[in-house]
Amino acid sequence: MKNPYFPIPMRVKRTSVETTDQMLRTIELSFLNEEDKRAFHFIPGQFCELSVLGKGEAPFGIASSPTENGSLKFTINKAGVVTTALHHIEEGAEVGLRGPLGNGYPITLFEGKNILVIGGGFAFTTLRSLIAFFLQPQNRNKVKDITVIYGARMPGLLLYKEELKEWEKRDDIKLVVTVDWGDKDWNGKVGLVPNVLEEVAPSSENTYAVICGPPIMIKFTFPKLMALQFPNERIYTSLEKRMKCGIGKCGRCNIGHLYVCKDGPVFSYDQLEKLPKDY
Amino acid sequence: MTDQWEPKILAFLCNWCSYAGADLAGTARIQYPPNIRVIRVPCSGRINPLFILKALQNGIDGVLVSGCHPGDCHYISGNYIGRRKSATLKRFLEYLGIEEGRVQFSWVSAAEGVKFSQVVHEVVQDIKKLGPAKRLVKRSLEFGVRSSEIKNRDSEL
Amino acid sequence: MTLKLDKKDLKAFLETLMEEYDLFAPVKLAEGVSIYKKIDSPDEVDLSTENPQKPAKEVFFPQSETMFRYEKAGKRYQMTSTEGVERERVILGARPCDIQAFSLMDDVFLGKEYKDVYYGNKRKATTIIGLACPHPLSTCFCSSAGGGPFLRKGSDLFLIDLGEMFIVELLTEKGMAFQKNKFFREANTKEISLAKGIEEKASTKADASVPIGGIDRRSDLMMENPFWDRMHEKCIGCGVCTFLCPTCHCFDIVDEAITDKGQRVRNWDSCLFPLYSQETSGHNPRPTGRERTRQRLMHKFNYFPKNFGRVACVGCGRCILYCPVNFDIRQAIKLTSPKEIKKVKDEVDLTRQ
Amino acid sequence: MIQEKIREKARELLSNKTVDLIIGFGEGSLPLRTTPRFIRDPEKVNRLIWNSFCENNLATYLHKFSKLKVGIVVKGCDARSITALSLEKRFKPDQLFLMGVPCQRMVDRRKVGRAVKGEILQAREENDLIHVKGDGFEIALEREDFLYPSCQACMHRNPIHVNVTLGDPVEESPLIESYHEAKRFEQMSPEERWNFFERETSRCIRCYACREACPMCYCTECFVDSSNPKWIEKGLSPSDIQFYHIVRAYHQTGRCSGCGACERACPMEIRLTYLTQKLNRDVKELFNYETGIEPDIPPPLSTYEIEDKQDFIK
Repeated sequence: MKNPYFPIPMRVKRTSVETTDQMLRTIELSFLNEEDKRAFHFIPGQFCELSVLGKGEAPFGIASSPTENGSLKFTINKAGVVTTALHHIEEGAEVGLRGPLGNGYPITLFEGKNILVIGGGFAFTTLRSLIAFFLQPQNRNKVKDITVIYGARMPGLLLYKEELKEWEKRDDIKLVVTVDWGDKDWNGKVGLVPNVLEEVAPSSENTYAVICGPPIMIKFTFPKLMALQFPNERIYTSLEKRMKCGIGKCGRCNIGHLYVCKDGPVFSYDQLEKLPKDY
Repeated sequence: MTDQWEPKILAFLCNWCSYAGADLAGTARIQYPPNIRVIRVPCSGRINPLFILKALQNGIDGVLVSGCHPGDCHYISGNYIGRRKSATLKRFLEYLGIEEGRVQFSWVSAAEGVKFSQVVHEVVQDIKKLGPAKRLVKRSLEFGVRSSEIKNRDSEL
Repeated sequence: MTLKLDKKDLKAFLETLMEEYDLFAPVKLAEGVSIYKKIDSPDEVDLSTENPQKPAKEVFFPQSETMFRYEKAGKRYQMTSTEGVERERVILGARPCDIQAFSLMDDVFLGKEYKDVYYGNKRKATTIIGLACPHPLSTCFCSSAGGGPFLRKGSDLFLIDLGEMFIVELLTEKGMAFQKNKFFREANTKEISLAKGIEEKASTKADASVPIGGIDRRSDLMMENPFWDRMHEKCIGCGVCTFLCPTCHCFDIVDEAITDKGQRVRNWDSCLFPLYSQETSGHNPRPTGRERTRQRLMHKFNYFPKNFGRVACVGCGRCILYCPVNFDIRQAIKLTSPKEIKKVKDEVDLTRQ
Repeated sequence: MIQEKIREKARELLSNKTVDLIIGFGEGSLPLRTTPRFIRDPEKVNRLIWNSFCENNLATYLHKFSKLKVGIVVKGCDARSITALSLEKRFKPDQLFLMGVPCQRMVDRRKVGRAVKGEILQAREENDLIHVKGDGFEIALEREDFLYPSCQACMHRNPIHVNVTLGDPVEESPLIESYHEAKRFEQMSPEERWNFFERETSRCIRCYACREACPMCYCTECFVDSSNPKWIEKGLSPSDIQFYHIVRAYHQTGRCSGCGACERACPMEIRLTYLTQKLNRDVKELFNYETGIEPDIPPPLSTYEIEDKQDFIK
């Protein structure tokens, strides 16, 4: 029997601060064992449990795309004990990893369809994985139009700024970046995500929407999607809950009879409608 | 074994009096045993009983809390408040069975380098008599091993 | 196969057992308080006590269990898993309710996708010697929960106390391995019929009237019911019912470390503790006792049946006996009848401000 | 009869909207037990009862209903807890209506259970007798032989600082010496005391029933739950368990009314009141303070006297 609680060793290859408030840091991990690397297959939307031994373990969505071979990226918000330790970790240090866990985005369902990606704040991590996956040349024709609406409170709080610039230059993706409050150097859009969505008004025809962000954004964006006539079963979101084991045993992340770690974290609104509002 | 054993003692010294007193002992070259490790705190009233318990749990052999003399507190009444906590905590720990003398208290002013040295001498002597701390001490990492398999939890210590 | 074991031979039997196995059995810790514990000397074993406070699940799923140890060596960590079980084990004297609970725990820990090795290894290495329950208490409702005081399912061997001796039934292959045990002798028909009589009497005593059947469907519509506004009121949010429940299996994983050495440990956790679902951001999806009580009961009677086809309650009655405020799970179950729910709802509506 | 008076008062308070909620005792589901009852409807006050099994300290529920105006049935000890909580500014003025009941001392259900062979299926209280009935036995026990030790030593059975007293005052006549347990333990050697503490706490399952049953344990984050700093681990290491019990008790210094709710709540029957009793005794001796008696004197550890004893300080 394989021990699902036993982490594999990873090396911290690179770490970089993402945002001006220093609260978000991306760490890039490489496999220390070749066999672990070969056995590791994931799809966008899945997550891993990262261990800093002595501090504990916490779940993080994988921010890199499966197409970016060789290493994994995680963007970490400094909040508690483990995340603080991950913020202070040095390049070259060893961390533990368990995963990939969870279901991930329904990539096969998206094939042949348009996708609309709506992200807010630091919830953009697994969305970045999804976008990067489909922007990969061999995957690009799997889906039709890719529309991305990404918002943050301030320009400094946007993730993956360099990458956003590159995406902006491409013509096979429509990227709308918005901030709640601009600054003197900001010449992009200013406005809340739900309003920008209304403005952009992508067609819901043959389109799947993937939305990820703070609860307040989701709350106000959802009615706009309804207005654009997205049916519930074509809206997907990724949920967060306190997790420990990541494999549906320890109990705490359930919503009704489903476990966010094992049956999620990605759920369609259709599914969520039928579940208790226990999140 | 006991010949070589030297107690480790943690001293919480208030910034304004006892720490300065210890400093004075140092600059005046008044000798005292090297068994104490000092943690400087703003005031003896700042001592949370959790600090003392945590030190004992981590295997410290004795704790000394030292602050300003009554009436000298930099914060007017911090040492008075601390005194009440100390009195009740000391009695309570002894009642539980922690040996008398493991946790000690003193007033040492910034001018009392000699007294500081004396206090440390006395505390070290007392604790040497008591021997290494056993009660409440957490054994390094063999703890909590499959609770149901621990043969006799009492004999752990 | 029906054998017997004289009680005067019990000690010697246990001694031989302990040569081959790690033995776990009820041990009295204080007047009226006992737990299942690893036995060092046969004298510790106390089969005369009531069902121990702490259920036998602890043999497979200890309250606090090291998962692996680690030590820092240069830049790398040396990690050693503690999943292995060194010796075969025997649980002696587990009651049918606790044994029934093992099969529910199997559903969770040995499920399809992920297998919990810590639980699984111990489970596999264990022979279960069940003990019949001749005097079910008034709080016992195993017969309502698909079990019974003499339920043999799950036991490898099964003991029935006849006073001077135990009737020993060998039920499985693991049990048959004891066939040639020198302390077991053939039971005569008189003894067998005596045991039968005790069984019949006991079976009538365990409460079979608690309406558990169909509760998963009944409770389907209860999520947002004001029922919970009332249900949680008296619950003080301690962990007694969940820790002493033979089917509750939630746990927390933490690291314990001193400088460069440490271990990852899992400890029992309870859905009734606020911290259980509290997220780092401060957001708690189950912010009050209302949601937490609901989680406890719905997990047992709705979510678990949805996932595994049966309720996660074996009717041992521990949560009723030991609750500091007399929260009675039987009453909660009875209140799930549509008529009762309506009554509660009306009452809540009437007094809601 | 007290029970009638409680119901009457509860009906009145709910009818004239003095309170939104009445917290009292109701019929338990087991013999020798009652259960906390929450009444909002004046028509339902008949669910309230009063007998010698009303062992819970209902004050612990006040934190749960902090937004409501609450009428609460209190014994002497419960009332003292509430006074202590008021000193800590837990309630708004006039938020509470205390229905004090002079206490006849509560009966230790476990002790009764152990006095008979077999399970008690029915119990009934009549004057000074408790009639218990089970499979094959039926006997009457003297109530006075089965009281909780904390009740035997109680000096404040008449609730004070209450809005109304229901029933006649009782004579404050402890059956045993105050602080009897603390005094007994003080006579032992440190080894004996430590061994006792170690043995008792070794049974702890860390369910925190002692904490939750206590009205004074209302910290938003208990030190046990703090992850940063992490004071103790949550496993079963004896040292961690001892640490927990020391701090849980010590945090009650000058705040404990000695009601014994912690000990009653413990499913593993760990002796806990001998700890708080010592703290109460010390607070009385050192600072001449008793919890919940004076509504205006601050708790002893939040204040000081210049003349406080300091012979223990070098």
